[in-house]
Amino acid sequence: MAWFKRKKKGIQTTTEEKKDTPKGLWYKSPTGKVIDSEQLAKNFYVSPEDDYHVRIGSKEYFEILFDDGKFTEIEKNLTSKDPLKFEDTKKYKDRLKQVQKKTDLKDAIRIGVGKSKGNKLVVAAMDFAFIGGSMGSVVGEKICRAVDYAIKHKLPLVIISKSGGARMMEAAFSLMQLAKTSVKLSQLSDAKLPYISLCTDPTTGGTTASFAMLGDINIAEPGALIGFAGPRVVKDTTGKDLPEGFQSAEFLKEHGFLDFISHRKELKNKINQYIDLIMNQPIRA
Amino acid sequence: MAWFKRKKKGIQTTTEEKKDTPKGLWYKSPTGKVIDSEQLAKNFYVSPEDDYHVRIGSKEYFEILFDDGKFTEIEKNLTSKDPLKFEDTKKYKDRLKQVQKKTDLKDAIRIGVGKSKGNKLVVAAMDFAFIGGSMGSVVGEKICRAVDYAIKHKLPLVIISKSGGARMMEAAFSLMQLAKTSVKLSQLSDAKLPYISLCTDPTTGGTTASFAMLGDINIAEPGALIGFAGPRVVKDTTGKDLPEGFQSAEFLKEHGFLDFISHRKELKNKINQYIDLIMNQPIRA
Amino acid sequence: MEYLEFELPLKELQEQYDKACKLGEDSDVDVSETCQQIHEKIEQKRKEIYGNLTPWQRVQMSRHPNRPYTMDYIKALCGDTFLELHGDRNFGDDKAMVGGLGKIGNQSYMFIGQQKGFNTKTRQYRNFGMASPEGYRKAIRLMKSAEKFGIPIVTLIDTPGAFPGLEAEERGQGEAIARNIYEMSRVKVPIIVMIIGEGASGGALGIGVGDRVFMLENTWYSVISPESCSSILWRSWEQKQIAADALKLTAKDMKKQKLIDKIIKEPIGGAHSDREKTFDTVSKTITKTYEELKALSPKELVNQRMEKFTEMGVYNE
Amino acid sequence: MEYLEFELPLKELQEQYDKACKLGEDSDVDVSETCQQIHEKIEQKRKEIYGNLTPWQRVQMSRHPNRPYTMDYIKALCGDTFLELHGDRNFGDDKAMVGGLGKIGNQSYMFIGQQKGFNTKTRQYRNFGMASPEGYRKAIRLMKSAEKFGIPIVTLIDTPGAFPGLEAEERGQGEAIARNIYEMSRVKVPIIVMIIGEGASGGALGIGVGDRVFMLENTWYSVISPESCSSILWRSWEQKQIAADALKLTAKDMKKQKLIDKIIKEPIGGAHSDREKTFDTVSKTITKTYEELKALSPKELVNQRMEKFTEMGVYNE
Ligand SMILES: [Zn+2]
Ligand SMILES: [Zn+2]
Repeated sequence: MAWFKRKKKGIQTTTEEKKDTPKGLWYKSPTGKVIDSEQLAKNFYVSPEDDYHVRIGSKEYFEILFDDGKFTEIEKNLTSKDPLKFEDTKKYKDRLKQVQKKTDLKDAIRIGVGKSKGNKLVVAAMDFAFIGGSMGSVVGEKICRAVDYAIKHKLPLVIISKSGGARMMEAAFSLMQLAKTSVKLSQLSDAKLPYISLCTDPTTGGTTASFAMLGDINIAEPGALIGFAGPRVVKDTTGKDLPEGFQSAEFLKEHGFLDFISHRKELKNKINQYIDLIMNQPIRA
Repeated sequence: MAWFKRKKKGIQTTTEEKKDTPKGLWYKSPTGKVIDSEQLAKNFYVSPEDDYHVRIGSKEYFEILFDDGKFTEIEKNLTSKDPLKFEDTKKYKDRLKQVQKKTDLKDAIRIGVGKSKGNKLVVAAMDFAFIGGSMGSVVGEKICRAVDYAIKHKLPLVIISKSGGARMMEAAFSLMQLAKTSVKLSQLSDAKLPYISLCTDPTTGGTTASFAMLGDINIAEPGALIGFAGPRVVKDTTGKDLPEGFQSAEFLKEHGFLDFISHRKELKNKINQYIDLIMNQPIRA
Repeated sequence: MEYLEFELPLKELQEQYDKACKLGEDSDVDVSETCQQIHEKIEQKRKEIYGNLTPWQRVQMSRHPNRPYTMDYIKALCGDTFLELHGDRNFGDDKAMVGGLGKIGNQSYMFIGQQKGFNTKTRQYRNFGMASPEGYRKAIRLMKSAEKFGIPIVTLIDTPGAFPGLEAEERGQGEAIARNIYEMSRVKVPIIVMIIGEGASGGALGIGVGDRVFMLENTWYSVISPESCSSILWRSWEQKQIAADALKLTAKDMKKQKLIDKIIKEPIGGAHSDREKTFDTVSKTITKTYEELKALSPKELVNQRMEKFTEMGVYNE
Repeated sequence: MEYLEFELPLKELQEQYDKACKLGEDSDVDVSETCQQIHEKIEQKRKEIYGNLTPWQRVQMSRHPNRPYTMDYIKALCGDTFLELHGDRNFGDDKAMVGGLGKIGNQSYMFIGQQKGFNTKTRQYRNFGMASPEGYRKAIRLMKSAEKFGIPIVTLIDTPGAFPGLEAEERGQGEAIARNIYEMSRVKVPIIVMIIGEGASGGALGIGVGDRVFMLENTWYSVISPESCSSILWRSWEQKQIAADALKLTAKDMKKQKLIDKIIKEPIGGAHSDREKTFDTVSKTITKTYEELKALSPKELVNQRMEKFTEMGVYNE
């Protein structure tokens, strides 16, 4: 349950520390072409040349899933405490402040409520930019509240996972969020409301051992890394090179853990199609 | 779902067509020693030399499981009809008559009700001697009635499988017994009464695809052959020699399908221990 | 169009017909009467052949290479509304067993069925419609998901049997089928079962426990294939026709034995000779059946299903 | 008896003591006073050492090679009544996760826990107490069986983590743990959880969702081991002691954070220094806890369990 870095054929980063994260997104395609954020945005943040799904954050997913990009963010003021006075190379308190400033995010998840194809939907989307999308108390609590909101308003829930795993600076608190979120999903299930888990690149560690694998359907974006133990750890354990495509979305589907893989431009369609089917309501065009 | 023959290191047969089957049981051990039925009976029909569990029938299992060998046989008059007027190398009608005469059995299963360690127990035990322990309408119906009896009298149920699979001469009727028996076991389960499935040599075909694998615990005798497709068929499909011990009880346990394997002399103890534990009653000595 | 052996007279007539037509086109000979005559002959021959199919011929029809397969039905019934769902959440995604959600009209159904391939490559990919334990586990996972949301289930059976391979045995082929049969008996939503091709043994029944079980006219359903039955009982594959007779495996026989509920008529020449008509009949049957079943409470539904299967069997007392 | 580094002063004293005793036996020198003095020194040293264990030392204690493991507890608690049950009915029987039914007094419990080995061979056989997906699936199968018959569940946690191997990932390690956590949250019988050694991460929590969670005094429970934490945050294994401090992973810390319910005292010198006493305490704790929990209706039980885990976490609003 740890963060990891992974070599990508392309690079994806913020060109500078602007507050407006997506503005800084760019992608260098295999042929060396640099595709900037505007071009990317028009193409659902997918490289038009090689279909590479650039890592994006909650802002972009909300834009993609909600009609005209309109939504209301709920529970937006929750922020992390430092219950353990944790300090590694930096104090956790300071780390939080810096990341908040850099990303203009409060923590690693945001909850949007808005219309998707005309019907209301709750979407909880993680931000990898915030300490590797690590799951601390705030992520857990916000998912709980997203579930409560969905139950109260009888709405389907989508959780978009993008996480390196646990927030180590919250130690056991972080661990217990696995139980906390699973308990709440069990309540959502009792309310017979559909829960769609979308695994994006990367979905590893604690998220995979809780909400990311507990969807009525689990779906993923092409090429996303999905696993419990990070590839480096597995490689060390195994003592051999990992097979090509190990822990990719395609691998997970082949091994029975994903209902389907959706291209990002089809995401809104597919999610709503599933909702219409499973809730037995007419399919929205 | 077919019968098959399997090479055994020992031979096990009836020396002649006596009505009293067990009398004719004998076993030739690997060193060539012939152990006769009386010796075998004293040793739970297990070869004292190599622990080989000789194939036995309902009569011997009742003797082993019921106190002082005392029990009441219920539903004993059910016999097979010939709804399809089936005829292969022989008419099914004639085959039935001949087997009945030879084995002094009415069909391939008998139901005993009696005390085991002082408490009442329902035991349905199959007889391989009756057309390979094949499952026709009578086997299905008798299992249903055993379940009904267990529910009515709030008793645990043990089914001892020993079968080559379907009774081909009853074709689809035979197939539907898989559904019929499973439906009834589902009712037993709703009544919260324990069901112990004991797989003995051999348990293959339809039994494995129904009641033999549906126990609250599935247990087996050492070395028993257990599988859905018979080894010959699997070998043909696979095109290679089967691994040593393939489809043995030990193999099944290793692959997660058996709770434990019990030596025949421990069978009565183990079954009753499980019953006492799962029904939360004091363990009987 | 491919022809089975007993269909060859039709092939011949068809060729005559085609030739006559061609002649008419290429010359100014008036062939209309000849064509008309041949056409009538064809019609008559079709009635003759398809009106008197032997059980073994039905078996052959059920395996006809042009026959529609599970996905053909689903796509025809649901069009773009179908959303395929994969995986058993456990071990793998079995290509021989497909499933997903789709609409007929405004009603959602969970469709599940064995899938065969239509050429060498896809036949291998689909493992010839022989499902492995993960296929049965995918099937029951989807059924339970449907149950949770009150969506009725339709299963489409077309299999020469469950896969009898080494890995399938290792992973518990028997257990997987047993578990499915057991769980299907208590699922609280309507289950409509359609035998659309081959219905072989436990591999078929593993998705076959339903409130209504239908067989298309040219399908078979039994405990074993005629070939295997022949090889076991007569120790030769040659007696498959006799075995097919003896097993009473046709839709008509199965209905007579009260082991299925109803036969679905196929167009003359079989399901593939007029696919649209076949799909339409199946679609209407599903809709009509669901209308009947949805009137029942979950408890009534399950009780009736249980009772139906409990009554199967014939014996002397 | 093996000694940890910080226990070495005890080893020295013990050796002195043994020598003195031997001297007394071998000659007619009266060593009783010397022995008495050394004995007192030992007692004092023990209090000194064990009364002030650092978090890292607790971690070491939790891994002490003489420490009792899951099966030691089960056998001590249940004696001959224990009946081990195997398999996930799916893929395999994981040796790193054991389970079965046993009695304490006249009450049956379903025991489940990770099992470590006590020598090279058994350590490998038990995969060092690192369970695979089939271990978690076995665990939840046994829990559901217990639930069906109203038998309370006791889990014993002692794992350096879930197995991070290739096959475990292939078969869905994450899914298996997630499913367990999810299902345990709604099981309708009491679940009593005991951390008896190491409680590492999701591998521990995968059998750790209970109505009462106890930690033995010299155990640890956190999201990561101090070593791995050190290697990730400080990019070196050297900071494990600092990491152990920072993670607040001791029983005392965990109690303070309200992430566990209670600490179970160990004998001075640790659980292994007086096994009988340890087993007795654990046995009484289980019995007493079950007496409390059985008063609750299944609904109250599940609601309280859910509420308890839902309240975990600290944040600003
Ligand atoms: Zn194997
Ligand atoms: Zn693989």
